[in-house]
Amino acid sequence: MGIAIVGQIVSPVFLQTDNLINVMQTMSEIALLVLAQTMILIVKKMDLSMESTMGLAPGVAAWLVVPIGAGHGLGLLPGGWAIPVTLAVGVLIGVINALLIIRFGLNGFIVTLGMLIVLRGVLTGVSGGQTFFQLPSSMLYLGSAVWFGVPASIWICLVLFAAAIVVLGWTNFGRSLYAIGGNVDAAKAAGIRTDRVLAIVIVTGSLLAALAGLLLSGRLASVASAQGNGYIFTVFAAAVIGGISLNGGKGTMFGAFSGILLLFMIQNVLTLGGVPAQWIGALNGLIILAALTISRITGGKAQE
Amino acid sequence: MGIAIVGQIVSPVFLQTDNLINVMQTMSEIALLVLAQTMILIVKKMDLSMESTMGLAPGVAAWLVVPIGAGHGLGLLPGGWAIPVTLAVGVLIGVINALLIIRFGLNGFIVTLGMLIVLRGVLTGVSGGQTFFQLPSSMLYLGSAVWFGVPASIWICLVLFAAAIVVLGWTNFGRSLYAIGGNVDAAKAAGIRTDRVLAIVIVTGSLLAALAGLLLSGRLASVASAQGNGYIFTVFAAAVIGGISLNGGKGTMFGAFSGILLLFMIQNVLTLGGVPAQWIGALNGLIILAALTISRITGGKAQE
Amino acid sequence: MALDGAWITIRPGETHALVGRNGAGKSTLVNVITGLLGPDEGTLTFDGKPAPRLTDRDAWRQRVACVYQKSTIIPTLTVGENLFLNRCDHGRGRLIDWRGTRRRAEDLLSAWSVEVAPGTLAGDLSVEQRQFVEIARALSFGARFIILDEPTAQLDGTAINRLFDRIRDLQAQGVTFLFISHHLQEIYEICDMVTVFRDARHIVTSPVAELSRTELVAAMTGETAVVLGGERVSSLDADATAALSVQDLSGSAYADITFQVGAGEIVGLAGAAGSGRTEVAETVVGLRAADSGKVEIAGSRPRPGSVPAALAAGAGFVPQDRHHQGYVPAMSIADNSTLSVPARLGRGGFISNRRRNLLAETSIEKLEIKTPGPELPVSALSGGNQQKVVMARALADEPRLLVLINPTAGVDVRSKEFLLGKVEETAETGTGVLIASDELDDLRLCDRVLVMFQGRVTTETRRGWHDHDLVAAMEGMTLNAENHD
Amino acid sequence: LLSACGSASGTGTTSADGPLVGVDYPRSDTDFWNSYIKYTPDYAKQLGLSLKTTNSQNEVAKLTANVQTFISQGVKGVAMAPQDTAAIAPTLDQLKAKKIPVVTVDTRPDNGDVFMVVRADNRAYGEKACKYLGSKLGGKGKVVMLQGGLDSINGRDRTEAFNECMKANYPGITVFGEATNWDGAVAAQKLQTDLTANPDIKGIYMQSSFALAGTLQLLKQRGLLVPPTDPKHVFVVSNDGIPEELKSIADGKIDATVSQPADLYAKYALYYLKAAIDGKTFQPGKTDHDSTIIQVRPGLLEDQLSAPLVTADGGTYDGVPSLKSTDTSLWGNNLG
Ligand SMILES: Nc1ncnc2c1ncn2[C@@H]1O[C@H](COP(=O)(O)OP(=O)(O)OP(=O)(O)O)[C@@H](O)[C@H]1O
Ligand SMILES: Nc1ncnc2c1ncn2[C@@H]1O[C@H](COP(=O)(O)OP(=O)(O)OP(=O)(O)O)[C@@H](O)[C@H]1O
Ligand SMILES: [Mg+2]
Ligand SMILES: [Mg+2]
Repeated sequence: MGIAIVGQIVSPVFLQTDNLINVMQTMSEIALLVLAQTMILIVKKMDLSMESTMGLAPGVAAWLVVPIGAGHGLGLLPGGWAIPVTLAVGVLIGVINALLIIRFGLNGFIVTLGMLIVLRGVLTGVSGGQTFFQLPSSMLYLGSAVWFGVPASIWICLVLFAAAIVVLGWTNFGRSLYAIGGNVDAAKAAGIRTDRVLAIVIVTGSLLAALAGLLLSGRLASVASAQGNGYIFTVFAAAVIGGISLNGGKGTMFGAFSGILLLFMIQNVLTLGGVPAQWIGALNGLIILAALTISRITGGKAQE
Repeated sequence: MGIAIVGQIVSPVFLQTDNLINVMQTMSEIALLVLAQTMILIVKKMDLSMESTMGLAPGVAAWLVVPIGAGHGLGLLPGGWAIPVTLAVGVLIGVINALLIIRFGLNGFIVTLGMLIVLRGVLTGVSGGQTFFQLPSSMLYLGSAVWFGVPASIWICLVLFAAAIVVLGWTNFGRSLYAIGGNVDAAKAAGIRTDRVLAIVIVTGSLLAALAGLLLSGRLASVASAQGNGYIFTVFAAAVIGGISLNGGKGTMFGAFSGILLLFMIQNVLTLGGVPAQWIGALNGLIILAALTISRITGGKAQE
Repeated sequence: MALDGAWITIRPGETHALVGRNGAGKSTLVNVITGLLGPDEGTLTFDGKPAPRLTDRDAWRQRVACVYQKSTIIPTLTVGENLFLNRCDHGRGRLIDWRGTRRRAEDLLSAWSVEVAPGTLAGDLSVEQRQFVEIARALSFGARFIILDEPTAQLDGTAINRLFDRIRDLQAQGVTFLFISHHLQEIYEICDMVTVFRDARHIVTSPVAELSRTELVAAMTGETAVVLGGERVSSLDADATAALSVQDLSGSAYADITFQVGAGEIVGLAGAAGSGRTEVAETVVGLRAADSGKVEIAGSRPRPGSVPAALAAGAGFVPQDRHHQGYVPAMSIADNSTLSVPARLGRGGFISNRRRNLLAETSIEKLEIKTPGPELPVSALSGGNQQKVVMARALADEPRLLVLINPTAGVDVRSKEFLLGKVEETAETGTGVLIASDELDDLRLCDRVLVMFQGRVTTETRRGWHDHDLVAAMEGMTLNAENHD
Repeated sequence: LLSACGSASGTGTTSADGPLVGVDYPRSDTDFWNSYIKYTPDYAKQLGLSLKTTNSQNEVAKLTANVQTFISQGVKGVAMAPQDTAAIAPTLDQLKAKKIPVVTVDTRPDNGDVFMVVRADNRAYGEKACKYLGSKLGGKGKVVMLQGGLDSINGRDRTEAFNECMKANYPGITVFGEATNWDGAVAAQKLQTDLTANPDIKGIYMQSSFALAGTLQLLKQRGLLVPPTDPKHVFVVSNDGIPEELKSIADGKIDATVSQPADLYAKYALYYLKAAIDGKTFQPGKTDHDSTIIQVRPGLLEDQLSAPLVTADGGTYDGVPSLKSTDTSLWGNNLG
């Protein structure tokens, strides 16, 4: 990849294992969002609320678990409950989204836009806008542990992507996502339980977002009330650069992973290259736009 | 409308002309974005970059016009150029979007997501992240003038909405927007110059966003480098609450206007009611979600 | 529900035709029989046993295979995967064995002599290939009862013959068919029994041989049929400017096309799928631009590749596929039928709703569109009526030249007769008509038929041709009445 | 809304042969921090330090990544301004393990050790604003406080201190607190609503200069932008001390501001880093630059730089001394 060469020219630090691990660790949480969003895009839905789920799920856990006095937690549950609560909140959000989208037939973009605002608001509400800290050690573990010399969050991210590649490419369930995204009526006629698959995908997506939130909270040892805000733009940019179609039925997990890796490497190179802070945003955006245009030109077909 | 009654109960101030004018004035800029987005949604496109256009267009004007020494302008042009430059930047952005979407056949969501990031970055770049003050009086006029006892921006907003209602409802051009959004191939076969109409709509949308930015800069007598950030969520929420379909071909300007008015009245009531700040976000979001669900139930058909 | 006390009995081994006008409930019945829809009332039995539960798709598919009217191909997946969707081979560890699946797909495709690689994206297939993939897939389940819902609507002559050969093979093996088509001659060709539906009710079931074509049409429409194809006196006005003059037109799908359509003349442009007839017609109305050559409509040369210019020059146009290019579903009949004539609705780009509705009401009356009023969205109409709206738009500006592509595709007999009758009426007013179609019924009323094969006009014939000669010409054989045995 | 990919950090290097230090800028979208960014390289040169800089765009996740980059680049000390004071602890632990000294600027980490905290007392900002408004209004009337974001510790300190001081010293004054998320448009909207509901509002406290222009514009629209001698005058106190505020004070448009020492932040962040690298230590007590070092908790010293109140006349208000807006010691009057 060209980026490696450019990176090496910009700074010899770029290709050091240390730096690459740094890039991977920084991107691991958002990569999980990309994974989740990719699944959801393949079935021709979208979930904008993910970025809020990523903040709210660990936020609620912290709120219930962090003892009174230390910040503004309620201290209602022992520390060991933090992870189950985080994941349960993720599932709950997914179930609400799935209900509104599948059962009530509401447009996914609209539902999850509404949810994005609500969930963000709820986190501000329970946290009073403040950051939760003194999290229980169970919440910190995954985000901060190091396994075989590499941060646990990198392992988790890689294992989940590998699993997703296998599931999407080599199982009936995975293929059914593509079928649903390509033509939902045809999928139904082929005996795929489309509603059930859609629900599983949406709920799993929220669950992954909650997990991503857990990792981030663990890494930062806190839950900020703005955790995750603005991530959704990056998630979509990565997915699209990775070749995922917004019209469903197309794209691979490997592509999605490459997309997010590319984005974070570019940011890393810009940082190492000492680009003035105020121009980094514009450069980053230009690179995204260029990547899109190039993938259009090489991809050939007009996107609709 | 129920909101009027609720508002009156919460605070007797709510229905005072003064307060209603306030609401209208604060919403006037974002209402122009809603107008523009509605047109674009009717032709089945979307423009996420609007929120950045709203900041960048007056930002570039201020950058070129504000004299050196007073802040960080370049002072290259006399003050009278500010408005033409603002509008020209808006048109330019629209032309770029239109080229990428129509000529190169790129997906509108993706293009404008990329542009959103680029334009935001460019504004941070030219402004160095700082706020432009000491704007020339021409830039201040529209946002701060009062005509017949009512702020000019309200008049502008109302006149533009009235014009849009007439154009969409009673002209051939307006009808062609619905035809294109409903079935672009059929529109083409019926002799509508679809590409031209699409380009006009996209460029006009950006122009309106630039105008909205001008009004906001005039009202606040400054251009913050974050001007417009996050507005796109509100714009979409308003359009959707107002009954605009994301699938094109459906919706009225009157509905769009009602949508944004409703959102701002709710915010006004929440402020007047002294709702604790940390819960305003959640409440606002819940109301949006409820409005969406209700419009779905009363609207009948499943949205896709 | 779209069915009302409907019933049908199909005996093992027979080929049963189901006919009825658009919206009669045929496809709905198919959905019920294949387990996609549950009946509100009534029962369904296979071999005397009650139907499986709706959720048990596999059980359904062992009993009945179906080619649905709407495509059930998934364009983003490969052909191979489409064939074995949700039933791929599993290899080790319950993972899909792609190589095995691919081999089976190859076998299946070659058995059907569909010449596509299993790795091709289904979205890249031609209409015919796609249709055959659907049929091959439906039959590959090994069910002894097969439903074909309008399988021939999108196929040309050769393809239909291949399909029928295959059906006859299976008939010989005792497979039962339920066959739906608007082409009545096909019913007589391969079916034993026929059932007629009208307004969601069962009307009659009878052996095909005992029901004449006229009786069949009468049963479908509930009224005595008008006989179509009676002698027509040509309304060609040789003195007036030709409605259309095409000279040396060459483009990507055709070359050296030269012909004229006189005022009041009806000219057919026949040809199999891929012969270039559709492309020529689309070039005439400006949907495409030719590489070279010229098109003159009623004496003026519109800018190539511009629909508005062609319309302004006096063209009216019914596009190939009404769902795709014909109408805007969410818009009203009034808007759809006046979409291409804004100038007649008011001045300065404004539209007067009164004038629009007046114009639309005239069309509704003239074309007998069944609707409560002009404000109804077109999506709420049945297929035949939707096609009439498209026709109304083509006629709205009193065109000098009417270009029709497959004007009666998927339209029931009655509407077909009606629409073609309107075409004749229009020609009598001095309008030149160009009909690009492979449907013999459409071509029968033409004064002349030009046959295209592989992008060139190979044959020209006057009225009075024999069906088989024209079909042969469309398949590339020269039409020569003298030498025919 | 900051887009995670739309923002990152930049590394600049100032060439010098002195020890290499890393400075992470918290954000580049406020005038105050932009001034800080401008001062930093100058003082690095003065102190003979080589400099690597990054920008974390107000996002703590980015800050931790930037610190990793610093470590890879082998810096000998790190200065940062974590806007989220809780989330930085793991990063501090890591730096401590690598024996890299840290100076935090503007904010004090909730836990974890740093060599020195360089900050002004945000509670004092709120108090000074309160005293000024209290004395000007004569202890009665209505005041709007345009707060920053709920999630900012500095904002919270200012809010709490202002509220407590009002309650304790001027019980006759009613305070309407409005959260604005540091957004000028939101601030204008809320202020407008409050002014409509309570036309007799006599004072405004803005917790940052972000709301300055919009507030003035609004007052002008309502005919309230009049000299202090006019009974309709609304007293406006701002915060930050950017040039625009000083100019507005001189023009009589606003009445006061609290000047945050952007220059001193840059100067002393680097000063303490150099000291740490040189092995110096500090004790609580008065310093040589008109400030006090206090011990917040064991292992955490804080140098509380002075942040003067700035007024048109430089008078003293309820015991709070002030500087004239034209005073050349103010950083806002010294910008290139
Ligand atoms: N999902 C549906 N809900 C309600 N009504 C429907 C639905 N689908 C079809 N219909 C109605 O059922 C009727 C029968 O439709 P169906 O598709 O079975 O007709 P058909 O006989 O197959 O017509 P064609 O010959 O055009 O295929 C139509 O008039 C239509 O209005
Ligand atoms: N989901 C649906 N809900 C309600 N009505 C439907 C639905 N789908 C189709 N219809 C109705 O079906 C009718 C047309 O659909 P249908 O597919 O049966 O047409 P058709 O006559 O079969 O046309 P074609 O010959 O082109 O297939 C219209 O009256 C339409 O309102
Ligand atoms: Mg049908
Ligand atoms: Mg049918």
